[in-house]
Amino acid sequence: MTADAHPAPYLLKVDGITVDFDGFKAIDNFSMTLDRGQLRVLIGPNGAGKSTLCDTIIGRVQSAAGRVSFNDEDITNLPEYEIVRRGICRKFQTPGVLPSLSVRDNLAVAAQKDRRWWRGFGRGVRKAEAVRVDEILEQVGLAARATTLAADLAHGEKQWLEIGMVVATEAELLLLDEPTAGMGPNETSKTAKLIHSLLGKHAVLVIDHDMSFVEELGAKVTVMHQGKFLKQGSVAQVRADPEVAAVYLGRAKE
Amino acid sequence: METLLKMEAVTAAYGQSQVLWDIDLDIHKGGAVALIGRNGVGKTTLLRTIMGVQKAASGVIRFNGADVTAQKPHERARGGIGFVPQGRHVFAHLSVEENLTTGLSALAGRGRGLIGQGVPDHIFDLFPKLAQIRHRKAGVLSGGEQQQLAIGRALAGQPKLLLLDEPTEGIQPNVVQQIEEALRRVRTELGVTIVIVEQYLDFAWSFADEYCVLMRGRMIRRGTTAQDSAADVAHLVNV
Amino acid sequence: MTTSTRYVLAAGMAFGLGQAALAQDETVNVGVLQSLSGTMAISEVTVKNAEIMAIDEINAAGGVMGHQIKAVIEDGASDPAIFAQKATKLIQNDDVVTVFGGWTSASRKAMLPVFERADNLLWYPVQFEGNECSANIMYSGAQPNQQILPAYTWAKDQGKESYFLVGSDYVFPRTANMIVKKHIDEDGLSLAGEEYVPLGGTDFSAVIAKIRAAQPDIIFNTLNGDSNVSFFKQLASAGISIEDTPVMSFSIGEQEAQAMGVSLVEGSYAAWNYFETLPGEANEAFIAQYRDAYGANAAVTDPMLHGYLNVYAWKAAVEAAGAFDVDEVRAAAVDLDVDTPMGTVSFAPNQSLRQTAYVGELNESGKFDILWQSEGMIEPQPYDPLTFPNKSCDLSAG
Amino acid sequence: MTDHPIFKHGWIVVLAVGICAPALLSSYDLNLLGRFLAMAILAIGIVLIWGEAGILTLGQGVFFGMGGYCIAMYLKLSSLEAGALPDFMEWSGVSALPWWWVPFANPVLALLAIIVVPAVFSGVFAWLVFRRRIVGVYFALITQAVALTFATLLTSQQNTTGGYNGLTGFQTIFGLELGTTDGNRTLYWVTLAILALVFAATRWLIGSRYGTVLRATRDGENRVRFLGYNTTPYKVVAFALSAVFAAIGGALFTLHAGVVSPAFVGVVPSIEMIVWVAVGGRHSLWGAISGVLIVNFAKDMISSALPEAWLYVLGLVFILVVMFLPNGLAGLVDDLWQKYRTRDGSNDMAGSTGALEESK
Amino acid sequence: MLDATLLAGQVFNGFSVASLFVLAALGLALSFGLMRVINMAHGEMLMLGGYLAYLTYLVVPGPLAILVAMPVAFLGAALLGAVLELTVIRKLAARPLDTLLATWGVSLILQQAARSIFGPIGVGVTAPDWLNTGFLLAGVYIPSTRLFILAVAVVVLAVLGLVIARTRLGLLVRAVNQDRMMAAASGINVRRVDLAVFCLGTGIAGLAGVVLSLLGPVTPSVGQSYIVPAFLVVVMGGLGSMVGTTVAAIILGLVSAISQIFLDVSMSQVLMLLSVIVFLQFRPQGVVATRSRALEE
Repeated sequence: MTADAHPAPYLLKVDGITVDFDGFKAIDNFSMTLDRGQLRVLIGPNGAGKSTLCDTIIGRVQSAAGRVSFNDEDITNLPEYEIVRRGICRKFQTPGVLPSLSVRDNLAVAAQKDRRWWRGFGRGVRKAEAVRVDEILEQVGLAARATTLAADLAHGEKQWLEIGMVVATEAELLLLDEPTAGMGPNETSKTAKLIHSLLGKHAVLVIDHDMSFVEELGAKVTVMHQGKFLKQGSVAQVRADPEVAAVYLGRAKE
Repeated sequence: METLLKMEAVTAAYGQSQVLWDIDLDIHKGGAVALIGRNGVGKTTLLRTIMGVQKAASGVIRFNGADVTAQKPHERARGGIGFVPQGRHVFAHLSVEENLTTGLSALAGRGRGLIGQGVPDHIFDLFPKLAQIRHRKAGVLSGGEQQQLAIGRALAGQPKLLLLDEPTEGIQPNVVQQIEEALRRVRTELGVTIVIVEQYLDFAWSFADEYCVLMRGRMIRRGTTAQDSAADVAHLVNV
Repeated sequence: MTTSTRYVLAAGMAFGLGQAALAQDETVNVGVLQSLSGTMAISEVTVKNAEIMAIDEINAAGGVMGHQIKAVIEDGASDPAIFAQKATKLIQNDDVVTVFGGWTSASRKAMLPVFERADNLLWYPVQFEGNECSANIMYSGAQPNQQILPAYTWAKDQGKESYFLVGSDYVFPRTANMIVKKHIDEDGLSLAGEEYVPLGGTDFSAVIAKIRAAQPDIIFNTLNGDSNVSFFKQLASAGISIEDTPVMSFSIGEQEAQAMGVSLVEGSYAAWNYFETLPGEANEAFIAQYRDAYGANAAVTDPMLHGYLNVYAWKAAVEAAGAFDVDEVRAAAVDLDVDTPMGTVSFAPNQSLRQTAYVGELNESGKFDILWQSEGMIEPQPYDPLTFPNKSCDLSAG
Repeated sequence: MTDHPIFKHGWIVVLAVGICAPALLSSYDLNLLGRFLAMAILAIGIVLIWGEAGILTLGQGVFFGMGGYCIAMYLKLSSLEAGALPDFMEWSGVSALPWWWVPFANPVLALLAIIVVPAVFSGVFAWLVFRRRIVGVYFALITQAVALTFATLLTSQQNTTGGYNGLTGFQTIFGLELGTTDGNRTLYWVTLAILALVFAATRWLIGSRYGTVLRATRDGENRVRFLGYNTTPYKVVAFALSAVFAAIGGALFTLHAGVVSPAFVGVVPSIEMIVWVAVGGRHSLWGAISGVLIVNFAKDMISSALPEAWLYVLGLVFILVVMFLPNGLAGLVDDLWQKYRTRDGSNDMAGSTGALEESK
Repeated sequence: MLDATLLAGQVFNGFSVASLFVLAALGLALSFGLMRVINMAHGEMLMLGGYLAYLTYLVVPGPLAILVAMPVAFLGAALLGAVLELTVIRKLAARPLDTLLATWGVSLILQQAARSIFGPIGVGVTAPDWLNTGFLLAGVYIPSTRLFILAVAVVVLAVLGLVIARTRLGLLVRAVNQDRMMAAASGINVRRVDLAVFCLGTGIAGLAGVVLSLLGPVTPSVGQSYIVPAFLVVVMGGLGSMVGTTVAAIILGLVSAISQIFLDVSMSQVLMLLSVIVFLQFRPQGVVATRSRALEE
């Protein structure tokens, strides 16, 4: 299927990406696609290249070969803020909140539609954005903490705040890198619900290790191993796959 | 049995987010303990806390009878803890031999005289490959070679306790065999006590005599590999 | 502490200062304003010492018209804005009748409006580039026609035909050299080169390369301060000897020569209006007294002497006028003979000092052997007629 | 930001005392205070760029000087008869007014230049450096080199800048006689008013969305980039604004001091400007103003009485403040206030100021 | 006016100036690479070296005094460096910008202390006669002092290179430079390595002070005249790299010397700054980059 013939069939198309760190191939000719509004979970053992893949999509890491297109537009190696403005936003593994800003301001910065500097010379937040921030505060359960400085949040709260920030950008594609790290079972389950509520409007790519969480998400799973594509399918299919079990529990057979 | 490492109610945190909760751990001399659990449950942090590169927020760590909680990493290394971290952390711009030589620093205080004598032969004996490539820069080595180097470097300091964080991660299977074999010799021939973080349960079971399962920063299960089977804990680790 | 209390505090302190500084019955305040800190402190502290010494002498001898003089000493901190600030303070808060001080042209220029506005009088002790005359300043330092031009004339008479000008990059060297260049041109001699190095500059490699290439008969050196050491050292190490290529310096006095190490500059020339080696009892007495107070090795230099004579000139003018009033003092000062260690001098109507020019050669003991002196006193000319034909200084009109 | 009641409502008192100061102070001390308030305008710019944006600049003297020269060039020309040249140009053999002096004959253009010249210069410079993502220590060192170079350049171009002497000998500005008691008083009020204006504007800016993004950039520039912001123009604008504030301060200072010269521009004065703000508190506008007043009044008193001691005091105070009071006196006041309030049992929801340090 | 001799002479002078830049900047670059801190009092280490040379000359006069002065200055400056590292820099290690500011305070105090002890006037150190000569090489006069300084810089670079490449200390320095955490976990006392490198760096600055005294006076502010170009060399050189520092010093030395054929010294300073800014447009990471200096720092 070529992009030329049809209106963009995929939201995201990763095509043969290779990332080389001084001779070590963190990602090796990896391809995948993602539809609009779809949820996808990316799993794989440590060092499989999952985070690096996100880095490459978002423009933090330069790819040596291959091509990333988004909405049928080539975004390979654009500056990161340009990629974000086209509608991709990412939550990092360690929470990337802005410590000396309040929770509300963190979200407001993310929610601001017009990110050009001269549009910032106003005091209040635009009404639509303020409404959006309030919605998200409710959604991520931080309404009561709105005036707290982000630095003073608990770990799980920071995770939610960052998910909230990513959502607030209204990006079409959200990349969530380990959104439940450091959360308890209840929080994890809430996070799964939160992610479900985002679907349709956003496509979401989740990286996580917590299989109960992945199960709860109930989405298609892509398995990576040593920078390569390994398997793709439902949670049950992946679970049943001997090759996947092997990379997790034992040796991949020669 | 004599206790080599004892952790009492150790907690650790990155900034304000706690990652380890109330860890109690006893490791007897000569033992081998496998830490297992899914990614992100705190195994790596636990090793880092033992090494001292991550500060314990509370609790006490005793090593070889002494309270080392307040000690800096290099003091713990000199006390006899060797560390093979996740991602190997070889000094990429140093040659293999130089990497191994840095490991000798841990001998300061215990055997300063040995520092000048260069890399001990038994390391090349364990990892013959390293002898062949001793003048190459570590940065250009394959993952397996780097891993052998990282282990060799830790052993150069003649540790009493060796901490290994996923030593077989991302390494070709044939090299994995060599590394496993070498680690067994480290245990048996050198008498080094080992704490290993390991994803692969079959290796964990064949290598360690005890296992600990971590989940969300807490130790949820402990036992001996002789009594419990790997299948009993697979659901705690598996996809 | 809140900002508001601080305002009140500051106000209170300032008020207190003003009160305390009011003159008492018999005492008359004069200001002494030199840089006691910063880059210029090296030079200016010695001038301050000489000025204070003169004031102390005068007080010991009964003061001025029966009044004891109190010197209010302020630090100009080598910063023109602070000079202006402190001059204002001296005049407004300390009610000084006159001020002795300044060294750099920058400090004088910054103080000038303050003195003009308050109609007070500044006694300025250092040789400078001219191009200025204010009714509120008495210029006792040499004008260009009293130092640099006589030196040029002397060199010309010695048969020097090509001149290399080296200076620090600021007003005095640039203006002085501009005047010299005009005269070189007028006399049909040749300019071998002209180079400037930033104040405090230490790298002369390029300058010296150009000197080597140009092979001048003489170097006119208007470098300031420490740059001189670097210049002479690098000159020597570049194999350019002072015997072959003489150097005439305009800012190296006895103090500088001693500090630089005499061997480095021995045999080089300097032009001044005063040398420690000038004959005369008054000079010997002055030197003896200064060394008594500031150490046996203390150097005595031209600006110091001008600082010292300024105080005596002021005293003489006050006594001649019979008043401390500025207008009367400056009127009385003109054409009034004052006996000083450098002989009897007087101020011309343009308020600059008539004085003799000397060329000296530095000997191995760090003193200058006087080679030449001008025929009598030279009338000061703030504007060199050749260079600035349309300019003149006429204070009677203002 | 300092948030306790003294600062919340105390500004009315402070402003009132400020307005009445001419009645309380001698003409000389008023002039001194006026100079310091002009410096405080610069200090507010440093709070913006250093405190808020986290960018240390060691070159504010450059812009302080630019403002000073802009106004001084106008004053110089306006004190001359039409067609005449400033004296130093005549001695330097300049026969016609250089082109870049010409606009400064016009008072409106000269006032405009105080803002435009530093804004353009700082903007271009900052853009060149920030776009290559050069930050932190590197940026600080480059700005220091700019300060040195600009001072050297001003000194060396004597024929058009007045060189080491700078520009002086000003008479009147807009009919206001400079240096007189009346002139001083008016000038003082103008300075106070502009300071209040700049203060209010900066307050507003810090509270605006722009200010929020700027602080966000300090906290985590990467995070902000990955939220879709191009952070470079934000930083460039902050730097340019701080430069403009410095220039306004410099212009007013020049009017108070009656002189502008390269002595304001170089490396040492530029770092001293940072000292004021470090002592007062880099994150607090009130702190910065207090810092300027405290350090400079202390300098005025100590350096006259004990010129030798001043540099020891300055050096030591700076070391101690940086090591033990990174948020300056304002931070200390804040901490004490927090402690007092917690002991008082009232709420502690306002959050800690410690977070600011943690973000480093 | 551009003749070949003058150009050749200026190229030599460029290397001579570069050798001073190298000596002044090496210490800065070394500790910057290792600890990410800039010591603003580094110039005062030069000053100390100069004064120690002066004092050495007083105690042991004679033609070889300079050879005695060099180790004395090295050790003296290294000792002062140790005190500075232990009292101020170590405590501020995590805040590089604040370290920069605090060390500026130290610089002020040291300058004033020099003024109090030695007086505000510079002291002169007379070069021994064997250095006060020179020779002609292809029409270019080569002064021995400049050749000597060049030689000192080359020797310092060579020795430092050997120390870093061959000695155990050098090995530890390289290890710490690459991976602090792992170095510590291998038993290396990283703080002591920091200290050693800092002292080595200040010691080299002390040496620089001795050779500077051959060219100019030793004054309380002598360090200030070299420190800003040294900072530019560090910025241009890239993170703490010896090679980068040397290359940057040579580039800036040549820019300075050759431009002075056409420009005066002040304008050549302007040109030096501009060339650094232009250079950074093309290589923001510096001459030699081991790590990116953008964002992540």
